[in-house]
Amino acid sequence: QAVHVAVAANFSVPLKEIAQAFQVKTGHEALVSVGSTGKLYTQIANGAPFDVFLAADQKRPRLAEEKGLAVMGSRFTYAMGKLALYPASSPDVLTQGDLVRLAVANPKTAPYGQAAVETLQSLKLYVPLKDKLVYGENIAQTYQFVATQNVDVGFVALSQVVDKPDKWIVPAHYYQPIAQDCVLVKDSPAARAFVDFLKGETARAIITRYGYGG
Amino acid sequence: MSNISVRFSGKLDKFDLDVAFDIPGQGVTALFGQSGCGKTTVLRCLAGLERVQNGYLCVGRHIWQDKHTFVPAHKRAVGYVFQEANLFDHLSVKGNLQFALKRRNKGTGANFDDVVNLLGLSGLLDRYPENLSGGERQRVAIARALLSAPEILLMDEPLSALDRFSKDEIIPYLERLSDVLSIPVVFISHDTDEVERLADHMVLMEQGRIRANGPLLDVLSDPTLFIAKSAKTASVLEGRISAFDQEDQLSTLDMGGADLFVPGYVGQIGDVRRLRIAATDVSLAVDEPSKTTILNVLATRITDIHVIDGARVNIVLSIGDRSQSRLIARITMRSLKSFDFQIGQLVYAQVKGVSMVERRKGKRR
Amino acid sequence: MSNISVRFSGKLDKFDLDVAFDIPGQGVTALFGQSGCGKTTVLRCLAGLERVQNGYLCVGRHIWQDKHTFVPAHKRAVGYVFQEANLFDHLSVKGNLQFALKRRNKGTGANFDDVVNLLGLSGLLDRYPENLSGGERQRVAIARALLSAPEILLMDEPLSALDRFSKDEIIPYLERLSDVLSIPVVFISHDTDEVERLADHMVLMEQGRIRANGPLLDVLSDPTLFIAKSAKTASVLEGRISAFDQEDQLSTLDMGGADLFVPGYVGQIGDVRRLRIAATDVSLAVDEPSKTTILNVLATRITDIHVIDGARVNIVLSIGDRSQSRLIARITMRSLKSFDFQIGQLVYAQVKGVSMVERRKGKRR
Amino acid sequence: MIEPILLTLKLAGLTTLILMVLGTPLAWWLARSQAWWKEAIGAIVALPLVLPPTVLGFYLLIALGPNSPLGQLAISIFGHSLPFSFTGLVIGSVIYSLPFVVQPVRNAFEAMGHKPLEAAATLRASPLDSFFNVALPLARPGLLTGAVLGFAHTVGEFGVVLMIGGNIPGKTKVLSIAIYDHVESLEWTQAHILSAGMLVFSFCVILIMMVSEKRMRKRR
Amino acid sequence: MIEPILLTLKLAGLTTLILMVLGTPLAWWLARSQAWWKEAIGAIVALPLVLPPTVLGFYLLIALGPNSPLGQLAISIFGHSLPFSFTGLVIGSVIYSLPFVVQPVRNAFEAMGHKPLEAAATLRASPLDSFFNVALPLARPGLLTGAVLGFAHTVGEFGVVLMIGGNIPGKTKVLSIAIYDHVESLEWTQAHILSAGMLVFSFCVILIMMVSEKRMRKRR
Ligand SMILES: Nc1ncnc2c1ncn2[C@@H]1O[C@H](COP(=O)(O)OP(=O)(O)OP(=O)(O)O)[C@@H](O)[C@H]1O
Ligand SMILES: Nc1ncnc2c1ncn2[C@@H]1O[C@H](COP(=O)(O)OP(=O)(O)OP(=O)(O)O)[C@@H](O)[C@H]1O
Ligand code: MOO
Ligand SMILES: [Mg+2]
Ligand SMILES: [Mg+2]
Repeated sequence: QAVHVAVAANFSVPLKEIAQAFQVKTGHEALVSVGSTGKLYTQIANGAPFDVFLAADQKRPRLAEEKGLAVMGSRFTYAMGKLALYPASSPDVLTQGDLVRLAVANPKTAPYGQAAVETLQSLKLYVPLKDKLVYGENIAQTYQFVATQNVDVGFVALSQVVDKPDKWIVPAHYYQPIAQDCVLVKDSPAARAFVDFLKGETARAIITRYGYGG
Repeated sequence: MSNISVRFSGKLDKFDLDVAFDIPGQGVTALFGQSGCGKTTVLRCLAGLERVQNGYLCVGRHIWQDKHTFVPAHKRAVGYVFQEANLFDHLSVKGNLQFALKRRNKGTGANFDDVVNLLGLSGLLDRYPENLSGGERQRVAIARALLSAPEILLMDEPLSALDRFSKDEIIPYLERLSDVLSIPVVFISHDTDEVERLADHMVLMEQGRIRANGPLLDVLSDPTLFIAKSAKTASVLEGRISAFDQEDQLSTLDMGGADLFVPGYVGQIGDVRRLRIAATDVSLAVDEPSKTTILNVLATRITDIHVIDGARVNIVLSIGDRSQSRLIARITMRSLKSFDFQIGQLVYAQVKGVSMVERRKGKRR
Repeated sequence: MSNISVRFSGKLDKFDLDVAFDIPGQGVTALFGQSGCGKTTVLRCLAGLERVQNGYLCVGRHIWQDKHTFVPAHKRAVGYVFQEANLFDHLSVKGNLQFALKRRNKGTGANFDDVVNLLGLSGLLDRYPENLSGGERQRVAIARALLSAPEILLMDEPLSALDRFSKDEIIPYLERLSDVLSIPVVFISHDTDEVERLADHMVLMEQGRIRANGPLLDVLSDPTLFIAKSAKTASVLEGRISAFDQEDQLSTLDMGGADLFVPGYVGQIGDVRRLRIAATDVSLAVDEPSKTTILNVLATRITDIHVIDGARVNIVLSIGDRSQSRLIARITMRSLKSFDFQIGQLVYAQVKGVSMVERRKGKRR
Repeated sequence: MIEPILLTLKLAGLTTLILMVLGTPLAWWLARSQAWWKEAIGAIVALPLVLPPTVLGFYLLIALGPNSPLGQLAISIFGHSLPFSFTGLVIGSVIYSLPFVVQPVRNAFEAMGHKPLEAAATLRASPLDSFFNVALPLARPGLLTGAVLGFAHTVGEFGVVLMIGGNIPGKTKVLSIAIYDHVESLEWTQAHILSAGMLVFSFCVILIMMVSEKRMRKRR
Repeated sequence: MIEPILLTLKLAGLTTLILMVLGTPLAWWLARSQAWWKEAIGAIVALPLVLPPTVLGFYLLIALGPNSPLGQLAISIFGHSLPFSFTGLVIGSVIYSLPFVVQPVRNAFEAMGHKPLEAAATLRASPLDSFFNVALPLARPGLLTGAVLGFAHTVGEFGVVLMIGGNIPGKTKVLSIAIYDHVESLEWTQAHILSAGMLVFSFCVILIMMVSEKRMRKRR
């Protein structure tokens, strides 16, 4: 039996690994649909055939529960997103005069963007740097801006640069925690099995390895 | 087929059309008139390509248009040759012809090979319209219309892009078509020669109106019309072949009492032929004229005298006992005065240059 | 302007063209030949619209094409009338004419109003090409070419869509143009009448080759060419007006010793006029013929006898002392035998039906 | 990797087919009709273009979702609602790419003029017969352009597909989304390979279409 | 709310203008040239279509980045690299919408045939003169279609813009992105308002263009 999992883009890589492990263990196939949180929520609201929804925030899963789109009480936080500044070894790059552009995710639609703005505010750099910001649609696009060297530096998800040395991991107190919630959309044994697997040791290890907090 | 009744009046854009005429349901009718007088428009109305507010059109037993009816073009069995060939660019010459063949009623219509040969298209069948010369395009258009097995053939200056040699081959074929299959043909032409050779009936237009309508000979020789004044006025007569001299290759035609000699073999004895005699080819003498190379001298009676202008006069003559065989002589005013011709007088008409209006078969009138 | 030298040979698609001819750098040249023989192709090569592998073209002092040169069409000062009018659909009639006006060299070329009036376009100036009749379109095309102030005028069947009345107005204008402005005109026509009236020089084509090339009268009366066999064979002669009879409206022309009478006022005394005499209009007599309505009886000498077929013969005559004034008589084989005409014999030629080839001005030959 | 490719070909092929079947008569009507409101229809056809594809997809999602009247209708016809099904993808793509087909085809019909149709009518071709045997062949360059633009656009179409398709492997995960997925998941090598393959393949398809059209024209 | 609208109009207007200026000669060349490789160019022009816009944007980002040769060139010309600037947006939109302009215009040029140009040449119009005074006016329906498709598509263009524009308010945050933002952040009411406004506005623009074209044709 197949479980259909909708996942926010930032978590797609770890999830694919988890899905494989899940299949090995339970024999259930996990079909993965990637999208932005907002889009996935809209799709669920309009009858998308997803069984499990892994969002990048807490708001959308909660809304889904409230609107009766998901199984009440099935919500839990599966990962804590961490923010990193890349490529940089310290926040000093932000104050250097030759900084031309700084990439963040769109704070309006992406939790990592919100976190990035909060970080800048904590550093009292938001106002001075406001005109240098460019916004990615989501955290993946933000990373692309950096990776293609079109911006000098950007706030990305730690999971994206976990194996890169030249990053500055933003201390957790600079921003509201990025709690990423999961919710069961359709109740089925396989879906429950997947949720249980996600909570289990194997999955936790993978999640941590990708730089998420537990 | 019985008559074709035509009544169209109304405005087409800014052009004001108001015509009403009846033409015979057989034979060839010429639509004649100056550039822009509305000939094409009338032909399009006949074909159902144009719809005029007040129209009535009855072809044979079918009403194609009246207050309540408008038979669409594709349900009228017309063959139409457009003024500018209007071939299908996406089809080869063969494809264009087959387009017509496929849609005609089974078992009717002209033979493909005949038409192709007649119009000299056999070498062109695989060519596409854009690679044809002007005359070639026009010939394909004629062939296409002929192959559609029409019950009435409408042709808009079909021969204007053709040289004389092509014309000489096509005209007799069209005549035969209208004779044998008794399909009425309506065609537009600017060329009086063409009209004289091909038409039985003539409709003369002027600025969207009908100026004259009647049998060809009547209209052509109507002295009140501008055509009669033209240098090309001619009589068209019919005669029966009565003899052929093998040695001199000279045919004799009986014009109803009087004989006319025509060079060459023109047909079997007993056949009826149409002859064209230009008014300027006829000279008159009071006494039997002396011997010249003019073979044809006819005893005639003057039935009418029309003065064209200060210099020229048309004398209308009747030949022998056939009062309907009208011969026109164009003479100078000086001759009229010096001979003092009178209506009723007997005169000798010397006829130089009789030309056969090439017809394979005699025609009913 | 000196001569126009034309040499084109090569394949255009599958059509094999190989022509070489010289034509005068003034006057009107007719390009004549059967449908599909390559007339349009030659004209297009002259205009630079088509480029043939081996070509040489020299117009006056300009080389327009040789091994190394190919002057593009827009740099050749040609006026071109296309076989199918080819107007600009996005411009009104006025716009089409102004397109030509704007691009011509300043201070040259015909007057706008003159041309518009001549071609009867004043009522059509605001119309668009798609709303014009076939003849109207053709007239606009002619006007457009005239207004472009060409140094050579190339016309592809310019008059085929026109009625006689329009032709009668346009032809003299074209003649005057070629006379007064001494612009050479090359035109294609299928119509021998048109050619006779308009052309001074004639190039006869057959299947992509030149069959004959020379002064009009020579080509037309060359008995070895098919034109001479046609029923329309005619002599074209020039004479000087010597008298005009007011009362009978009869003009007398001096043909170089012999007189010819022509009805109507044809011009001032002393002017030179061109006359067309159909071969079928000329009859012969050995003795002076008796009095008939035929006014014109000329003493002539037989210079040649051409048998056309078993029934018909062309007799070539010289009038008076002018050996270059060649008159052709078409008689029957029977007459030839019964009179036993011989070359060198003196005969009386009776000429019925002299028609003026309408020319406003005498022409140099 | 092969699954999205097949799915894409199936989607683009089917969409192009439907686009031609629907778009051509619509273009014909727009070219020929005398109705005063036809230009309004013409403008409406072009409208899907001005919405960002994801937004268009969003509205399609709402319009076709199980709670909408249309969605209810679809459920009674297809047994399931349209979004997140291949059928839904096809519908979305058709709506989004329609103007690319209608406009060029309409232009071709208009450029043709009345004359060939008049000739056909005098040869007794019914309007339908004329449409198929005269108008369509004469409009071939326009039809080809419509097909190329429609096909290419469907292959590259993404926003609408993502929104109403939901990126479901084997069902609605077409090549464009697969590439997008790879790009977003930092699997750039795969993205490069897929993109290059797609470009080469499309280049060949388009080139073959264009050259064969040219040859058909040359053959004359 | 007014800022993205103005920005969108500016972008779409400028892009359409550039598209016409670049696309028309290109279409002309494609229609007239005898070069055997021209169909390859024709196919290349159509290629941007088959890539999902975001992917195209991704590659543009690579191609125009400050370290690429093109990027270096741009820096020496414009003083800054192209991504995240309005200039970059325009360039991306032009590349993405080029086929919608080139194809219809090319068809119009081809449908016109040689004849009007030959007439123009015999009236001493130079090739350039013919192009402007004969070819362009005769190709008007094709030009209009190109302009409408190009304009509408740029207004709705989103993936490329998002990718190389960086969503900078007042600089690259165009209407399509603004609507998308609202949809993603569940601000559906604002999304509805903006979308409806955009549709109505575009409908009017397109309708006016089409009707005025029709009237110009009728006036004859
Ligand atoms: N584009 C072309 N491709 C191939 N053959 C052509 C092309 N145009 C003309 N031809 C052929 O070349 C020959 C000459 O054509 P052209 O148009 O010069 O004839 P024409 O003498 O003007 O005839 P017409 O009096 O019928 O107009 C014809 O046999 C014609 O079929
Ligand atoms: N579509 C149209 N819209 C408006 N007026 C037109 C249209 N077609 C023709 N006309 C006008 O109607 C009149 C008659 O045109 P028609 O084509 O019937 O003339 P025609 O007698 O065939 O002339 P031609 O011998 O020159 O072909 C002309 O004055 C012409 O300008
Ligand atoms: O992980 Mo997100 O919801 O694509 O920014
Ligand atoms: Mg007409
Ligand atoms: Mg020709």
